[in-house]
Amino acid sequence: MNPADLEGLPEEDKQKMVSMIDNMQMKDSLRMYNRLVEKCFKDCVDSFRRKNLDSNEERCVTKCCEKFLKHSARVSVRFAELNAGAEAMMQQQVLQQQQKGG
Amino acid sequence: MNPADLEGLPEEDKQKMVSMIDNMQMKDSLRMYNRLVEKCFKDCVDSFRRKNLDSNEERCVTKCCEKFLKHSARVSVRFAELNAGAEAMMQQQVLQQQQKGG
Amino acid sequence: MNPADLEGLPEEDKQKMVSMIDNMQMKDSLRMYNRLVEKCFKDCVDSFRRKNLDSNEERCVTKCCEKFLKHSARVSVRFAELNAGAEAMMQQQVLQQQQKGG
Amino acid sequence: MATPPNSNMSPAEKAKAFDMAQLEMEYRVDLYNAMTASCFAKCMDTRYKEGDLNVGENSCVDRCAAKYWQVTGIVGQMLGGMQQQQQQPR
Amino acid sequence: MATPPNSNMSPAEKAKAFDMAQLEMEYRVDLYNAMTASCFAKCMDTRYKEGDLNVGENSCVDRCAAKYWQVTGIVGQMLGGMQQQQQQPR
Amino acid sequence: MATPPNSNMSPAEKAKAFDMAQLEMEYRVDLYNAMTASCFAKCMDTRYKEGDLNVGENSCVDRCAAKYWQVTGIVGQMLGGMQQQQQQPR
Repeated sequence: MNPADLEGLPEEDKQKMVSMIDNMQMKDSLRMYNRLVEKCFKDCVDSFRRKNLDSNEERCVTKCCEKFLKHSARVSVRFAELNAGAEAMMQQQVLQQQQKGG
Repeated sequence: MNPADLEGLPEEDKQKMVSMIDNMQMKDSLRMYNRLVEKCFKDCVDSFRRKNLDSNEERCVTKCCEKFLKHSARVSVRFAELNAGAEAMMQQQVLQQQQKGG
Repeated sequence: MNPADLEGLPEEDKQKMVSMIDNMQMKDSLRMYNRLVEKCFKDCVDSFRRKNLDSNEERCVTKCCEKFLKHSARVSVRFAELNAGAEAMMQQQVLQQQQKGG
Repeated sequence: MATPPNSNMSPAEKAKAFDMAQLEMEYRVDLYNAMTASCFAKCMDTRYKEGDLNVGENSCVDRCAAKYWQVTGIVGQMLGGMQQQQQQPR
Repeated sequence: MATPPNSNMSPAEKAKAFDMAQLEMEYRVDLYNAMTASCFAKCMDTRYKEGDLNVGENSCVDRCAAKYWQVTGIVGQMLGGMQQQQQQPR
Repeated sequence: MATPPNSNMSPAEKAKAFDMAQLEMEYRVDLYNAMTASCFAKCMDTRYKEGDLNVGENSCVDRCAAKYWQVTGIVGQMLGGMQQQQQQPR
């Protein structure tokens, strides 16, 4: 979805689109939060002889979280590049198609 | 949901039902696409010394995808049979109940 | 979401909120049903030389289901306590904030 | 099974019936997907030498689907029984 | 926590408040389900000799729930801190 | 890619276009999340001695993202081919 696509729309539809996107981002953040807790708990906590995290477990959870966020940021950059590459390729194909036709 | 159930509905509701079903099928296809990529990537790609798939990895992904689709088609047939069997059994029970009552 | 929050709302909105909650609970029950079947099948069924469950598999599925439901009920009690504790702590912080301000 | 929406319903009942119909369809799609994934994990050789299912895999899938369905039945009865127990004391 | 819908809101604000209330409930259901699945995996003997939880399993579940909740707190603080960092440069 | 909603559409077409736009966004979010989880599982040391990614992990992530994308392409072509086969006999 290109932001430019929203240009021609009446105000009401633009609002609807924006709030749909907001809602989806909010939902995705909350899901990511839950998945991250699940993952770091799974990898870091294995002993249930006490009811509080010990300092090793706390440190592990902190590092796990930090690492996941850095990893996630890096994948995000690569993902954007791969998407951009795919769109550029598609536009070139359309152009070549038009030149053949013209 | 039996298609016959839609018979008595006003046109507007029928449309709503049809577009609900369309939307759900579309959503399910896109999710299946993502799950299939995830699965075949997990089972077939394990080396990250190059940034392109080698021919073994490509072949594996192709076979994995082919196998999953064939498997999925077979489960689909069995699933339909099991559903049909369950419905036939339920109808018979209703009939027996009615005969007792009459 | 505190039920008291619904007090001031007009009838129409209250209805909307109630049916939203109903729908979510229904959806969650159906998902839990599917997850439970998946889990107990995975843990209990491993042989596919016959097409019917043998008595060991049946017993295992029954115990698995029973155990999961009891476990789930216990987690539910703990979860409610932890939530209540967190809310009490938040209210106390608000109170302390107000006393500082006053 | 949910009553499908029909013309004798009030608007509120009809909206509810649409919601129920949607939940039921989602449940069935979810069940089919879980059965597919579970039987793939139980029956398929994941070295993927071949794209076709061999004889053993084919019969394994058939039995796996049948057994998965039976597990659905057992779990459903237990969940139903539990619900009734919860409702009786009222 | 989200502000629940109330009568002083404009229709657009009210629609937003309903959406937020729904997201928050989904988040809590999701958290409870993840806690249940995680503690089942950590604490339960999955040979299913018994349908009851034994003493060891019961106390394991209690501690597991407490620890899971603490992890939720740590991760929440880190995500919150990160969000603030992103917002400060503006 | 879906046609975004525009002013020349009938109300029904516009509702459909909104639905399609939503599905496409959900698909992309889902793809990004699956790529993130898959490459974390393939590339990261999960003993978490460090919160930073080391050199090996960084280059592994880059290659993993590229390969994941290629798998998306192969699977997409196969699903597309299958769809065409189903449509031709009509």
